[in-house]
Parts: sequence; C-alpha cells; structure tokens
Amino acid sequence: MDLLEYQGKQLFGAAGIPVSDGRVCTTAAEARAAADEVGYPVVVKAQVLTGGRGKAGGVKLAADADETERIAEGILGLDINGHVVRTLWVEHASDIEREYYLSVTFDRGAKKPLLMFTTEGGVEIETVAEENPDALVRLHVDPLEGFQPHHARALVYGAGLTDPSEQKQVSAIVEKLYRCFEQNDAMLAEINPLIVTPDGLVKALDAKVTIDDSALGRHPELAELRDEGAADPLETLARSKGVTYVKLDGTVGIVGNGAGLSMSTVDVVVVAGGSPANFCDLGGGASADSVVNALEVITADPQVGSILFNIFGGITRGDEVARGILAALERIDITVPIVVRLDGTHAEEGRALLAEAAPANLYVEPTMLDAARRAVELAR
Amino acid sequence: MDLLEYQGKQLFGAAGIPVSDGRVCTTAAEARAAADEVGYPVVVKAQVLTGGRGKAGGVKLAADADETERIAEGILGLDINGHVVRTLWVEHASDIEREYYLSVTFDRGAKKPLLMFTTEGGVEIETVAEENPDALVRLHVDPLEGFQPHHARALVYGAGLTDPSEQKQVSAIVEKLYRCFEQNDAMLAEINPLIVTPDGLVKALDAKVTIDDSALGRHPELAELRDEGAADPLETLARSKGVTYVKLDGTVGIVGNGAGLSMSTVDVVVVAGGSPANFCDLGGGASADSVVNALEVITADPQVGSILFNIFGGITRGDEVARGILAALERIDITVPIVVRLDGTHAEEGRALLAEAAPANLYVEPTMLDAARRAVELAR
Amino acid sequence: MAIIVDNDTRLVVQGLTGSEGRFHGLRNRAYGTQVVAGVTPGKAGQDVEGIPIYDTVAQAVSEGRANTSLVFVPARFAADAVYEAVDAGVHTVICITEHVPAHDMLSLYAYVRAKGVTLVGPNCPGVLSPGKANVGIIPGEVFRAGSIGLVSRSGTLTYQIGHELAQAGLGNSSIVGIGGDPIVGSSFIDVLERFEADPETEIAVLVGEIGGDEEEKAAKFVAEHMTKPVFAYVAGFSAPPGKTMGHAGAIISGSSGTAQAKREALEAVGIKVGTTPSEVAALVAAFAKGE
Amino acid sequence: MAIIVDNDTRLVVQGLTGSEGRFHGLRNRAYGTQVVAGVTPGKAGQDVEGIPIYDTVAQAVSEGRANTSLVFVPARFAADAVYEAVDAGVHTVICITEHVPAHDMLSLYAYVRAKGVTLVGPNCPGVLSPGKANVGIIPGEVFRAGSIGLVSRSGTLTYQIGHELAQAGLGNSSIVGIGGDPIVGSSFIDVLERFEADPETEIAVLVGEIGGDEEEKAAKFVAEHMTKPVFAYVAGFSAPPGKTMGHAGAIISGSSGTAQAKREALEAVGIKVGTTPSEVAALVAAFAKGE
Repeated sequence: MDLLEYQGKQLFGAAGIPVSDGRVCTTAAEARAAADEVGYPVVVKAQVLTGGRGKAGGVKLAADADETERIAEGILGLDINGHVVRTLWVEHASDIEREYYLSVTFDRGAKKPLLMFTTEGGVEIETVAEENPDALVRLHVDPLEGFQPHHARALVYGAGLTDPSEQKQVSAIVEKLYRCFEQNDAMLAEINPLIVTPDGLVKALDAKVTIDDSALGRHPELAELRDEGAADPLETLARSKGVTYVKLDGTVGIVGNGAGLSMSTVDVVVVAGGSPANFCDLGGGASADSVVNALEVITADPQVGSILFNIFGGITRGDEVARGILAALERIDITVPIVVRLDGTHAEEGRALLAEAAPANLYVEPTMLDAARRAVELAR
Repeated sequence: MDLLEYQGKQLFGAAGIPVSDGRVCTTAAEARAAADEVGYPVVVKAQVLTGGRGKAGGVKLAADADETERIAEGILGLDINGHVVRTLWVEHASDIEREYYLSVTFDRGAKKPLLMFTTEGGVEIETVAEENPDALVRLHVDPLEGFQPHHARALVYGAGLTDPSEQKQVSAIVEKLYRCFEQNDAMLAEINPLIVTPDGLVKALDAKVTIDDSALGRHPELAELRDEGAADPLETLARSKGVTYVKLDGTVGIVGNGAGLSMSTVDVVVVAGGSPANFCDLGGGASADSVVNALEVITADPQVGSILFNIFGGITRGDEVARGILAALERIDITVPIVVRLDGTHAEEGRALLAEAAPANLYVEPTMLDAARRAVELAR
Repeated sequence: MAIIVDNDTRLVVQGLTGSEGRFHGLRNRAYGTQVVAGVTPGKAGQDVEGIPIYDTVAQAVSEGRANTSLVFVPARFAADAVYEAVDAGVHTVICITEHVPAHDMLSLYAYVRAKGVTLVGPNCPGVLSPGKANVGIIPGEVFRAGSIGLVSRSGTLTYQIGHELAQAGLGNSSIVGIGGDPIVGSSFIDVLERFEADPETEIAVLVGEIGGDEEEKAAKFVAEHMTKPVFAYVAGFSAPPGKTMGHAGAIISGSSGTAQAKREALEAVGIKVGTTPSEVAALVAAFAKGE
Repeated sequence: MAIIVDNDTRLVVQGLTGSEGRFHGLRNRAYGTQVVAGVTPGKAGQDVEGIPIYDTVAQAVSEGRANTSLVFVPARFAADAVYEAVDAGVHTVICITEHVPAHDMLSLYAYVRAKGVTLVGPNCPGVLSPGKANVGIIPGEVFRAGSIGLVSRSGTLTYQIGHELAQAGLGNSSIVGIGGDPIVGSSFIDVLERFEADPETEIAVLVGEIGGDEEEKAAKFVAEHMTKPVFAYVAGFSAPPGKTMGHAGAIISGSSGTAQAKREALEAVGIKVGTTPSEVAALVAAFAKGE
C-alpha cells in the first residue's frame, strides 16, 4: 500500500525525522486557514499516488491567504495521470540550500534492506545511478546484524558529506528512517529531496512510503489509511468485498485463481483478439462467497460484455467455484454470458454441478484458449 | 550485580509477570503498616543477597498485625551468612497448589541464553538436574533467531504441563521473562518457585536477577539499586572510588592489575605463608589517581599489616603506578610498609621514579614470589 | 532422484488439524507421500486418520523421524512455525501460508540460509515429484512422471503448463512452485541449480511473471551454469504499467520488470519463450520429441 | 607460521587517534607490525605519525589493504566497531575494549561466527607472535620467539608467565589473550586447535582462572584432539567461594568453576598444572629441555 505524502510525513514526524509544519485540507477554505496557521510563504501540494505532480501543476507556492485559496481551488479536482486531486497538503515553505536523496528499500534480489544516499539531489535518482554511480552510495543491511551506527557513517562519509553538523544530522535521520521502515513494515521509505536549509538544518521535504500489505494486520492505524488513497470506486468496492481487482479498459471480465494464471488469462484474451475489462484474482482457497463477491464487482462495470472464469484448482476447489457461480446467478441479475474453464482439484465435481444446473447464459469450455476465444466472441 | 528479591519482583511486575502485592520495609512499624495494606496472612522476607534465608529464619508467615511486627523485629538485624538484614519485603501470602521452576541464564559455554523449566519445583534445581534430568527441560535461544513463541511451547509441552490454562499462562510468563532478561541486560532471571495457586493462577513467588555490570551504563535506574544491596562498608567505599575490591580476612593488602594476576597474587601470598587482606584489581590502564584511590581503600582496613603491589604492565603503565604510589604517600598517612614489584610496559621508568623518591617504607622486589615473601614477612 | 521431495521424504504437516492442512495433508498422503506426523500445539495424542499429532516439531522429528515440514499455519504464526521446524532439525521446509509479512521473511530467510536448511515458499503451492511425493497443494493428478523440471513463481500457472505438457504426453521430474512473495526461501536460480544436478531432469521450464528481476537473473545463471535446455513462459504481457496485480511479486518497478523485458533477457541467452502457456508446452514437446 | 597474527597481518586500528589507541598502535608498529591504517569517523585525511586515518574500515580495507582490525573504541561503540570491521571484510578482529555488555556480545558472536571471521576478545590483551607481529597491548619486549604457544583468559598473568619462560631461556610461537568476559570471540579450544595445527608450536600452555567451565572443556579437547604436550596454570586457589573477583569471567558458579576443580579436570587428562606462575614455567622449561 502506497501512502500519500502527508501520511508518510506523519510517520516520519513520529519517528523523529524533521519535517515542515503542515496541514491536510480538502477545501480551499481549509487551505487558507491552514496557511494562516503554518505561516507564509506556504507550498500547496496535491496528495495523489502518482509521480510528476510538479509538472502537472499540482505543487505551487503561495505568498498570502488569497493566493493560497486561489491555488488550492485550482489544484483541487485536477486530474494528474488519472488521479483526481481530492486532498491537499499545505506546509510552510522551506528555503533550500542543497538537495540530497535518502531511501531504504526492500531489495528482493539481495533479500536485504538497501540504504541509498546521495548529495546529488534534485534530480531523478535513476539519472544519478546511471550517470554518476559513485555519487550514489548503496549499502545493504544484513538482517542477522540489524542496523548499526556504522551503516549511517558509511552513507555519510561515502557520499562525501563534509560538514560535521550535516554529518551528524544526516546520520541521525538515516537511523530514524531505518527504524521507521522496520517498525512500520515498509517496503520503501524515501526522502526526495532531503534538504539543507540556509541555516544548516536538514529535513525531509517529501515522503514516499509503501507499506507491506501482508503486514497491515499488525498496523491497524495504517490499514485505516488505505481507502483515503484509493482512486477508482470499483476498486474500493472490490477491496470492501475482499477481492483483488484491477480495472482495465476492455470488455471481457476476467476471473482467475492466482496472480500468475489471472495475468496469463489477461494475456490470452489479448492473444485471442479481445480486450480485458479487468484483472481479478480469487487467490488461494476461494470460497463460493468470494466468487459471488467477485461477480458483483465485475458486473458493476457497465463495459463488461462477457465474463471468463479460468480456474485451475490447487488449494482452490473447482466445486466451490462452481457453487459460487451458481449462487451468484441466483442472487445477482447477471445478463452477460459467463464462460467457464475448470481444471485441477475437484474440477470434475465442479463441471458436474454446472452441467446439472445448466443455466442459460453459461458456457463451459475445455481449455484456457478455447474459453478465451469464446469469451471474446461473446463480448462482441 | 545481584538484585534483591523485591528489586527483581519490581522488574518482573514491570514486564507483566504476575507477582504478589508487597511492600519494601526497613522497620517493624513499616512492616505492620505494609501488612495492613496488602492483607493477611502475610509473609515477611529478609532481603539479603545470599541463599538459605528460610533455614536461617529470614522468611516467616504472619497472621495478623502484631505477629507481623514481632516477626519483622526478629528478622531485622539478623545475620544470614554474614549478611545483616536491613530491608524486608512484606507481601500477601499465597496459597500454593504446585511449585515449578523457570529461569533464563547466560550460558557462557554455548554463548546463548538458556531457558530452563521444570514442574518438579520446591527443591534445589541442581537436584532435579541430577536425579531426574528428563524433568528439567533445557533449551537454548539462538541469538540469530531471537526468542520465538515455539521456545515457550517446547518448555511447556516438554515438561509435560497438561492443563491448557496453565500452558497458556506459563507460555506467556516464559516470553515475558525472556524479554525482561533481554531488556535489562540480565545474566540470570530466575523464578523459583513459580507457583500455581488453588485457583489455577500462575505467579512468581521469588525473583533472582543478576544484571551485567558492563551494561549498567544504559540502565541508570538499575545502577542506582547497586548500593542498596552492598554488605561491606569497605566495598561500598571502594565502589565509590571506582576500585574493584573484595575484602578477605588476612593481613597482606594486595593490589594487582588484571583479575588473573591479582588472583594469582592472592594465591602466591598464601603459598608464601601469608594471609591476604583483600583482592584489589586496578584493571587495565589505571591512572595514578586510581592507585591513590586503591591505597585509600586498602589502608582503611585496620587489619592490613603490609601492602603488596604486583604490577605487570600492558595497557597499565609502570610509571603511572609508581606516580600513584608516590602521590598516595604524600596525600595519605600510610604507616604500613609497601612492597612493589613492577614489570612490563614502562616498568623501568616506574622503578626509576620509585628509586629516585626512595620513601622509607617502600620496598621494591624483582619477582612476584620475592615480593610476596617480603610482604608476608613485613605483615607480621 | 527428483529434487527437494522424493521417496525419502518423511513429512510432518504443521497445522494438520486445520481444515486446509487436513485436506491437503491427506491428499499428499493419498498421493503416496510418507506423511509421518502432524503438529498442533495442545493436540498431542490425537490423530488425523491415523497420522499421529504432536505438540512440537521436535517430537515429530524424534518420534516420527520427520525430515521435511509442510507449513499450513496462519500467516501470523508462520515465521514461528518455520523457525521451529528449522530448530527441530528437518532439512526441508515448504511453507504454503500466504500473507507472511515481508519483514518477518528478511530475518527468517537469513537464519534458514545460515542453518543450511532448504526453504520453499512462503505463499507457494509446494513441490511435487510425480510418482514419488507430493508436498503442498499442487493437484498431483494433472502431472505425469517424466524428465521435465518445472519451476514457477505462480501456482495455478504451473498447473496449467504441467497440464498442457501432460496432454502432449510429457511428464515432469519435479514441479517447484517458488512463490511470488518479495522474499522466498528458494529462488529460480536455487531450483535451476538443482535441476542441472539432477540426473532425472533433462529439460527445465521456467515460469515467470512481471515484477522484480528474478527472471533476468535466472537468464544470466542459465547462460553461465546450465548445460540442460531451458524453456520459459512469462505472464503479464498485457498488464498496464504501474498497477499492482494481486501480490507484491507482481509489482512493476519502472521500465525493468515488464514481461517484455524479461522475455528479451531470456531470449538473449537462447531460451525459447512461449507467448501463452500452450505455446511453451508446444515448444517443449517439439524439442522433447526431436524437433 | 604462528597463529592469528604474523608477517602477513596488515593492521587497521579502530580508534587510533584516541590516547590508548595511539599509544598501543604506535607500539605495535614499533614492534614491527604492519600498521597500515587508523579509523576515526570524521578524521579522514589526518595521520598518526604517518599512519593514514580513514572515516570507515571499508576505506582502510580498500585503500590500505587492511586484513586485521584492532579495536580500541569505548565500550558503547565497540560492538558497532566490530560489526563494521566484519562487514568491511577483514579476516581477523582483535577487540581490546573492556565492559562491552554481554548481551551485545551474544548477537555479535553469532554474527561473527556465521561470517567466518576470527574474533579475539573483547576485554583481552590481544595477540603477539614474537618477532612477527604484535596486535594489542601485550608488552612485546618481555617475550622471546620460540615454540611455546600460550593461551590465557588473563592479560597480566600471561605476561607474568611469558616473562618467567623468557627468563628460563624459552620463547613463544604466539601468545593469545582470549579475555575473561562471559562471551569471547575465541575460546581456549579455538586457540588450542590452532596451536595443534601450527608447525611452529611444539608445546601449549593454558592459563586459566576460576569461574565458568572453559578449562574443563579445554581439558576434554586436549584429551581427544591434541597430540602436542599441554601445561596449565589456574589462578584463584585462595579465592573465597561466591565472591566476584574483578570481572564476570571470575564468578564461581556453585561447586564447579573452582580452581581446584579445574586443576583436577586438567590433571585427569594428563596435563601438568603449576601452583604458581613460576612453577608452571619451571615445568615447561624442564620438559622443553628434555625433563
């Protein structure tokens, strides 16, 4: 789960990382009041889960109350890469002497957290990594060792930071960012830019934090933030139903079990000449109820012309899926045709249940490709 | 540093381990008031850092206020293995259905914490270990793994605990005891007995906790407890001077550098026919000031007839020690003879300093054995 | 031989008395796997259709001589269960549980490796060596015994491809579902290394998906260390960039991690990549039957 | 050869700019040890009498080609310093610092072992291989080169015995002070194993003290694994039971751990034990000179 900038900054603040005083706002009037509180000049920042806010006009400076209100009005409702701005963060604007970059990420390959720091801030970190690799200090933390003060020293001295006060401040921030990453089960905790003010104070001017979805159970306060960042009403509905659902732009609704097979089904629908309306993964061990939930979400999309079930049972049982489909047909008014392909655990039982009930708009196909072709054909 | 029972129980209580309600008292009147507060019957327990309190009459039950006061009076001032009782712990007496034993110790050999648990409580744990080894479950915690819930299960099921409520309570106490051990830098955290009341509640009836002296710097609240348990006024004086000092019963005062050499010096004095008055280790890198401090402590013992310095310089420098001896002779009125043997780092410089000053009651000897013989002779 | 599980596997199922554990544990036994014990704390002395239950894995090892553990316990107990199995002395742990927090896996992975134990998963379908042993949730009936080693980040996709191979008359030495989580106990490379060393495996098939760079690393490994032919399939060609698809294993990170980038990396070292599961099965079948 | 430190040792001193670090670091260099670098964060670019200072051990390794580290930093920074040295890739770390918390050592020891690095100490005098290298605070001038390996829990006692051996005309292959803390990086057994394998060592002398059971374990090891003759000395025969004498290494635990018990355990496997430092030196001298 990605956090909005202000949510990340709240975590940073709690971890003792210096951030600017700011307020969350949802109206221009609130923005004006917030600016009065934090003091001018202020920066008004769109809170959306996408990059390029600045270029899209989602981040602006304001010198007084009127300007703040006018700017806030302009940013609210803005569409930035498909994300409509509903929330603003208004903070006291900082004077910037220098810009650095600091992050902790989960390095899946090394299976260790990776610290990255550079004094070459203010540009894309990928550019630094490519063009000036020595300037980007990269350091893994061995999980058997845990974070130690020498890790911070390696970053600070490795990047050539020479001012003793900055060395001290950055070292402290590195340790705090790491603890924040660890304690919040983050997959990423990034400060870009980490700035130095003309007074020599080091602070986080932005915050990008991603939390491990699997760990939200032990962070109820973070789990609550989830829906605030959700963009699509269908995806919000899906989440409330416990369904993994990603909206796409086509006409063939897709239900698979397992991310790999579901993705492969999306691919095969494209190969069969169709356009997928969504990606929907029942996950492992889906019950009949979760099949009903998935169908509720998919049929709520008016673009859907047919629905393709591609199920290869493992922990998921074919008979449960069949029961779910039949239950959904009874409970929901489904007008579009459903194509079903069942294999694996209890697939025969499932096929038998479907054959027995034999609903009018249900088609059973023997292979993945056959099923995809039929669904594409029916969606037209 | 060993903690008194009540200090250990306070740590246990803070860690969430069930203990009885009790009060610390230093007078019989306080004991009476405490008993009124915690409710009768009460148990009055001498707070001394030695075993065998029960047999020595230091632990007694009282049914009412008068009896509490009478018993407290009797226990206060009692000498238990050389430890005079100055502090009491008065707690509400518990009904005991069963007695268990639980501890975490620092296993130096395995270099891992060792958990031990048995339901064969109420006897010496060494007896259980010898006579019924299978009843004593021993389990190391790998530091790279850390404590995990399965460690508690291994103890509980391994010891054959069958009651589900007890299994649950003991498992929770194992985890809490381990955290208490870890967070307080303990070398030992022992509950003997861990009792089960007739109502089925599991709680700690005694507490034996030893804290790592080297870690007291990060536990100022524990470091403060240190002097409360100290027995000998000379040892308290020594600690205030930063000197490692153990009072013995003889007449030859001993100062060495390093525990091994100091101990060996004690042995050699015995071999030479003398009796050591103390063990005093200057440690590594002693300054002239710490030599003065050591001499202040040693000369405060009226039994001392001579003082033997046995110094083999490494990180300690012979010239520093010589300067310290000369400074002490100026500052303190030392009437007993001092025998000095110096070797190792800067020993020649030290010997030169002593030869130059040539105080009347100072004897320099070339070897450890010669020096010991001379000191023994002079002590007579 | 086969890899990871075989006729010598003596399995303890952690969580055998739970509904999933029971269902799949008994299916594994029905397949022919030696399921010698189950572990559920507090249920020692009970049995699941004759399989004795113990309180601890240590008991299952000492009394049931288990050497491999299958973990079916809920996510918040899973790391503890794996630690317990490792400390009890099994040589292999296969963890089916999904949603194990990634930070738990950081420490656990490092510990398991330091102890020299083989971990497969978490969030994986398990390992099947057709005709020998099935440990996990892979539907054994869709696979035939043979000489094709199959390794996959995705469970159901593995069944799909195994199924297509079986329909083409081909069989597998072992099928290993490594799982799609950010940190898994065995990587593509770990498994390919075993296939290379396994005399029963003649061809390896790698089934990847978008996200991460495991496929790219595997391509490099194949080029440098493998003599046996390798085929591949990658799911997610039509996935829109930047969208999370189902689990953390499928996050696209920047320009790398796309299905197309993976395909190119694999093809660059001479690995043939099928566009659909059927196509990779057809490629393998053609090769196995002498083009 | 000698053990642990020798002519190939390239030493970095962590804390070289501190007063103890400087004093002993320069003494080590004066002895002939190759002291190639010092580390003090924030002081890179400075030097200590020509020895370059770096901010990190990694720099000392990459630029100064250090392979061994000597740690002189204060106790609360010592564990961090050892972790840093291990991660920087030195093969040996010798930690002089005393009062390192025992719980810090628990994790550190396990980590250092897992990484295959040799750690000596903490709270130890270091290692001296006469005529080759001196790393730590052992006064090199009291020892001669020779064939007697000396291993000890006590620093000053080691000097005492080395001194007595030198006076008897005998010398040492290496002198290793393992330190007296509850957890030390190298045990008696670790060092005896190296002496057994070292062609330059013909006799080993073990110097123990009351507390713990390291001497008893060493006795067992000598009986089972050593072919070279071993002599011993144990300090603390006159120590009153139950009294702490100076450091945690000298706590008597119950009936075991007394000097007498240790003496008996050593003598039981044929190791001759001297009653005083002079006596053990005399025993070794008599043996070395052909009884």
